[in-house]
Amino acid sequence: MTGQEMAFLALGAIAAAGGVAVVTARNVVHGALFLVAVLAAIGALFLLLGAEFVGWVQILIYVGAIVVLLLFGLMLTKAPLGRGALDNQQRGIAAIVATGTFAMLTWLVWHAFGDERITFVRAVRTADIGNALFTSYVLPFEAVSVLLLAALVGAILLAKKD
Amino acid sequence: MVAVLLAHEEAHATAQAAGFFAGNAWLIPALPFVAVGVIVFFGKRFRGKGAEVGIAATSISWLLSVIILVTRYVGGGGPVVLRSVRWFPLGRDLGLGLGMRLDGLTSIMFVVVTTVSLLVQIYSLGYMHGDRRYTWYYAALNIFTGSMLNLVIADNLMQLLIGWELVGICSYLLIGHWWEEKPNSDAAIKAFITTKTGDIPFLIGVFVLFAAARTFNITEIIHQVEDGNLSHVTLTAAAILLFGGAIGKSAQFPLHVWLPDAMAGPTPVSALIHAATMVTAGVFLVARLFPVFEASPQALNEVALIGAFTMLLAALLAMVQDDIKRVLAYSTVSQLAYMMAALGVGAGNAGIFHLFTHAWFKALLFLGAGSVIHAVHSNNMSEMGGLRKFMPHTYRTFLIGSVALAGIPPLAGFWSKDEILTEAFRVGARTIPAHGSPVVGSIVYGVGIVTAFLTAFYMSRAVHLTFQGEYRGHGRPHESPATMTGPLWVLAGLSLVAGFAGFPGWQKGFGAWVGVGGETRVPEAHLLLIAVSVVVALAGIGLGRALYARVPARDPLLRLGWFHTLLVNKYYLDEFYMRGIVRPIRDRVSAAIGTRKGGGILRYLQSGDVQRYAAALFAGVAILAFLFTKF
Amino acid sequence: MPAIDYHAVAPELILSGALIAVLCVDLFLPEKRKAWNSTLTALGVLGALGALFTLVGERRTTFGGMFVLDSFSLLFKFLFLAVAVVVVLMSADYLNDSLRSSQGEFYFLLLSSFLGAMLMASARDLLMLFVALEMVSVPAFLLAGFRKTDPRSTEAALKFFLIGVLSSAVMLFGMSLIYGVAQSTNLAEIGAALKARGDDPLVTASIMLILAGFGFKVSAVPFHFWAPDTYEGAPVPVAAFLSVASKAAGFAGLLQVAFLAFGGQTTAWGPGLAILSVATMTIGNVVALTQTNIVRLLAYSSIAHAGYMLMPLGVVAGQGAAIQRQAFAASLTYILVYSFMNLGAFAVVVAVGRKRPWNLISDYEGLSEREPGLALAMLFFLLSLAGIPPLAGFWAKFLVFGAAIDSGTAWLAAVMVLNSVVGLYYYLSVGAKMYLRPAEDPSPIGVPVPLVVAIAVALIVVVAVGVFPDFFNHFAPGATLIAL
Amino acid sequence: MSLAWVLTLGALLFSLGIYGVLARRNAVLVLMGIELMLNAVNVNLIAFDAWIRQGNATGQIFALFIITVAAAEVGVGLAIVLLVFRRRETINVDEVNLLKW
Repeated sequence: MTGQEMAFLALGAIAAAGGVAVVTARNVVHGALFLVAVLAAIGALFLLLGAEFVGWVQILIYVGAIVVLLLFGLMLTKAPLGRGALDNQQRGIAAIVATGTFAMLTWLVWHAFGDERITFVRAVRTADIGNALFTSYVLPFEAVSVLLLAALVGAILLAKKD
Repeated sequence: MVAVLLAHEEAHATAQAAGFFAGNAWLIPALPFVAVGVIVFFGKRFRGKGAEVGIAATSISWLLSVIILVTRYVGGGGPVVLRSVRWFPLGRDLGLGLGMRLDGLTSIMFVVVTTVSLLVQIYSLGYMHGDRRYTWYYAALNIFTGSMLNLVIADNLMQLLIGWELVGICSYLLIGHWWEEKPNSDAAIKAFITTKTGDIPFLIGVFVLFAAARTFNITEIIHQVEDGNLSHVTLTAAAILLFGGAIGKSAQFPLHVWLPDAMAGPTPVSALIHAATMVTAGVFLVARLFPVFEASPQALNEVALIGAFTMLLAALLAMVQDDIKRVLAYSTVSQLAYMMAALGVGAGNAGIFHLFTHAWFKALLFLGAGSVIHAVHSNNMSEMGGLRKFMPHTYRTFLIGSVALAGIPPLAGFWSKDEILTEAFRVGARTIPAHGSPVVGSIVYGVGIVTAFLTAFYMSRAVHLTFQGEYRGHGRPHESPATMTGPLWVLAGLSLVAGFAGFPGWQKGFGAWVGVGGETRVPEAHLLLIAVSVVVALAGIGLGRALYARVPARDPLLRLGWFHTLLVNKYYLDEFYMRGIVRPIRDRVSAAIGTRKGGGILRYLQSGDVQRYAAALFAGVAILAFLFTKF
Repeated sequence: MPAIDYHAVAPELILSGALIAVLCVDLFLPEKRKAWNSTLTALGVLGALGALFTLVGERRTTFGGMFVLDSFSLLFKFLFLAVAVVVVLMSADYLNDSLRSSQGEFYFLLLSSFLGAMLMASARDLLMLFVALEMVSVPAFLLAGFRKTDPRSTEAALKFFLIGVLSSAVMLFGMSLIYGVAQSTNLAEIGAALKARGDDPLVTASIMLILAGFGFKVSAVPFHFWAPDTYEGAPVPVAAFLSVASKAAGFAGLLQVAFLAFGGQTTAWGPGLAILSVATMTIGNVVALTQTNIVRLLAYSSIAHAGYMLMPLGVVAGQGAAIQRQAFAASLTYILVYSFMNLGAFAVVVAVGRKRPWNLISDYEGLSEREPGLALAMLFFLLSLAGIPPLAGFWAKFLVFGAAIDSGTAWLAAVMVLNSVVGLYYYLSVGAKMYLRPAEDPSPIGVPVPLVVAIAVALIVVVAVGVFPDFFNHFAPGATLIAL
Repeated sequence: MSLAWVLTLGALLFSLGIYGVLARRNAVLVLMGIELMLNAVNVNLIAFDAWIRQGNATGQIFALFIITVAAAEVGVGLAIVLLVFRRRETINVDEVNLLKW
């Protein structure tokens, strides 16, 4: 087992355990904090897989912005505590669906990619990403900028009191 | 639009040879539609509020129809004129066209439709005078006329279907013309639902034929049937399914229940749509596709038996009605059943001949009834009586219509009814080869005779209750204006003479003009059968006179006891449909899918709970996965 | 670095310019002049339309194959811009009440969504498709909740948002797997890679996940549950937008993905889509029968119509090029025709809603007396939706029917015919209410000019296409993505 | 390193996200579930990208776009949730059901 594999296992374990904790936590704030752990582990995993820029963006945007937003949301809406208050009636169905999905997807990916290995991992330079983003991907980039603007304007409009 | 269509025309060779009028027969259905446009947009600016536009257009159509009939078909027929423009080509072999198929059947129907429509429009000048939706009424009448003519001229089933649906829509609109009163709009909705029930098998039948023949073109379908390209099973299925539509439109058992209620519409509308034209569309359909039916003895027998059953059933109901329009409505159901039965025993020409004569005297009777209703402001015969003195023109013409319907020679009804009975008898006696079964022929003859007796009886009853004795209503009735009595006399004249068109033994008579299914059988007289029919009809009239000459305080039919109750309640069919079919289905459907009141699947799924929607989404993905990977 | 073909994206550029302009100009408009926003928006859309006309007949590729302008995308772009004009006309009057002060934002969001739809028609790359899809959806989530004071509107937004985000997550998972299998996000390259790879359960599973995402967008059963709730709660012009432009955008994406990327896998998704389409049309029609709210009725009707549009895709499995092209054209035509008839019906709903904001079907009683023209227009739209000849809806159904017959799946054609009959009942029951029942309040409604124009545009298309169905033959088969 | 292991992690996170979306009644927790699902997609993309070793790093760029769009969605989602809270005093999604049938 290489060092890279060991690191992956550790990060994967954190992400998996954190994921389970997020969806079962009885306290919403704890849930959000577990989410931080998952997102950070995934960010680290990206770094491990050579996606440096994406890894840092993941940590910055998810941990730095999205989770904070979610926490604000929780605070503003006075979320109650306890399983009864946080879970609905179809927990059983949800568990079945989730388990089934996991089993099926796992079988599918092992069936298709069971023998494939990520042999050589070269880090993609941030400059390359930037280059690609502003040449071939400039159209979706601009489109996303409009999308962000729309989300911003709309969100403010809906959320503001009047 | 017409010009554009013509530019793309693929004219058949026959069109050139057909001469101007026959080649341009498409003008006949087109003109009323033009009139509709003018009436809708400019109608209210005319002095006659649009009525004159409709009348003018219909007059031209009528004139063309008569010219075509007289020049081409009276005296032995002419070639079939086919002409079509491609409207919408599609795919490999699908394609739609607007086309015309002008043959004897079409030209007879043209004359019937345009004549009755014209007379009804003239009559309505008086009858509908001052109506709040007068202009709209004329527009609707003209849409109806155009659509009916389009149905008749159609050379392909799609075009026929368009006309079929349009006449249906006009019918509902006109039944509900005075929709401010709820029973009227209920009647319109009932008519819609009932006839649509028949239209579902009809639609499927059209598609079965299409799927088998791979064309909508009627001429080509008939060719394929005659060449034996289509299997017997397909044709039987198609014929029986198509007949479903005919049952709905022509108000045959078990879908006859809408027609009596349709009398909620204005009386001229009843005369036009629910007596002379639209309701005959079912009969026309069977005649138009007669080779399809002929190829399947089972289907023919079904047509004959439904016809025989309906004629008796409806005639019995007509005996006990108090509403004069309902007497006529049930009578119409019964007479349409005669036509169906005739087609069912293979006597297509006789059936269409009866359609032709029936149109005149039944339209006459309806318009006469309308004239009476106009005078006494009631539909009920219990509030009439003695009108003979007040309304001499109406009385005389109504009497002529009644006698014609009862089947007394030499009036129109006698000839056509007798031809049907003679043909049925001969099929029963195996003296002519027939596609259906001889037993069925005998049944049709037997039931036909009984029905003829009943017909004479109820018409005699109606005439006595309405015109004889003392006036029992309110106010002082008066004769209707000339715009109303004029059409009555025209129709009375036609009722007197129309029967001679099919005079037995005349080689070039009606059967030769029309030739349903390409057959031109010359009607034969059978003196014994004629004697039986006449005696039966006279007996019916006599019984009516005996019972109702002096208006009895208590209807003598009450002596029939439970049977009378059964008839008054229309065999409880409406209740049966409501309680046995409509309500259980409606309740079960609404329970199953759930409504705002009940529970059910819908209530569970569309619960408003978004997470249940999400669960359904994943269920959908799972189902897709199952379908896709075919585990 | 590839040069950018600015001409090819000119309509989109004009539209983006317009949306920025609306946002900025709105800041300086006094309360009384807020209506200028709609004029500005309409001008922007018309400008884009003008730019689009200069591109007719062109075939251009730019941004490294990510953006393609061909007859397919042109057709959809014309549709979207035409729909945009009508929606703006519908909104102009609707926004004159409590929403008056936020008109600028409304049009801004509307234009953003339309911009997404425009991009969708040209997107030939999974990444671009995803971004375009989100661009259609995200502003739409916000628009659905635009009536902030109405709890039904906020609920509509919440449901729409949750289901929308969920299905895009599902779709993205499928896209990530496809990326892994095909090693590309370009649709044509994916198509080639998948053809070479052959049958693979992972590929079929990914296709299904992606189709689920589009199933949400076009509101196919069982991804449709959000639609009735959202349409009912959202402002009516937004519901019209969702049921027409958003659905058409979904179909634009679906057609591209299905035929370009998964064209070799028709036997995998064809039968599944056939069953989906049957379920969609049946459930939509049957449930519509029990509705009392006109918008909800139209919502279920639009679900049923999604079924008709999907049906041609269900018959292509294992068929030759000719049938595929025919099916493709049938689906495309149906979308075009449906857009106008449905838009027209919604425009009438907006008009009637001026007096009766609850949009009940019973509000239509006696409409023929109150507003004869409006009632007649509505009757035409309903009859067209029902597929009564000779209106446009009939030909659309006829084409779909023909595709089913020619591909030998007559049972689908039969199911469709039966469904059309069911549809007839509820469409005509509204018609019967308008013409056969007395009005509770006989006073006329008063239809403002923009709405009249909106209704007239839709009506002209519905009637003209009905009378001259040949119109389609000029471009529908030409707009074939599949170079067969 | 085996590709399938990373993909399995993706599948696991995706399934956990589904569970969260279906079983949690608090709207913000539902949003967290969706974030988990989107992250699962990113894990897949980055893993494939590393495995493919193509020059233009399509997978990474795709992941960047997803992160951006996810941020926009969370913003919009929270705005809607706040709006619902203001009208209803609750953000339990199973209690938001005025519209049904």
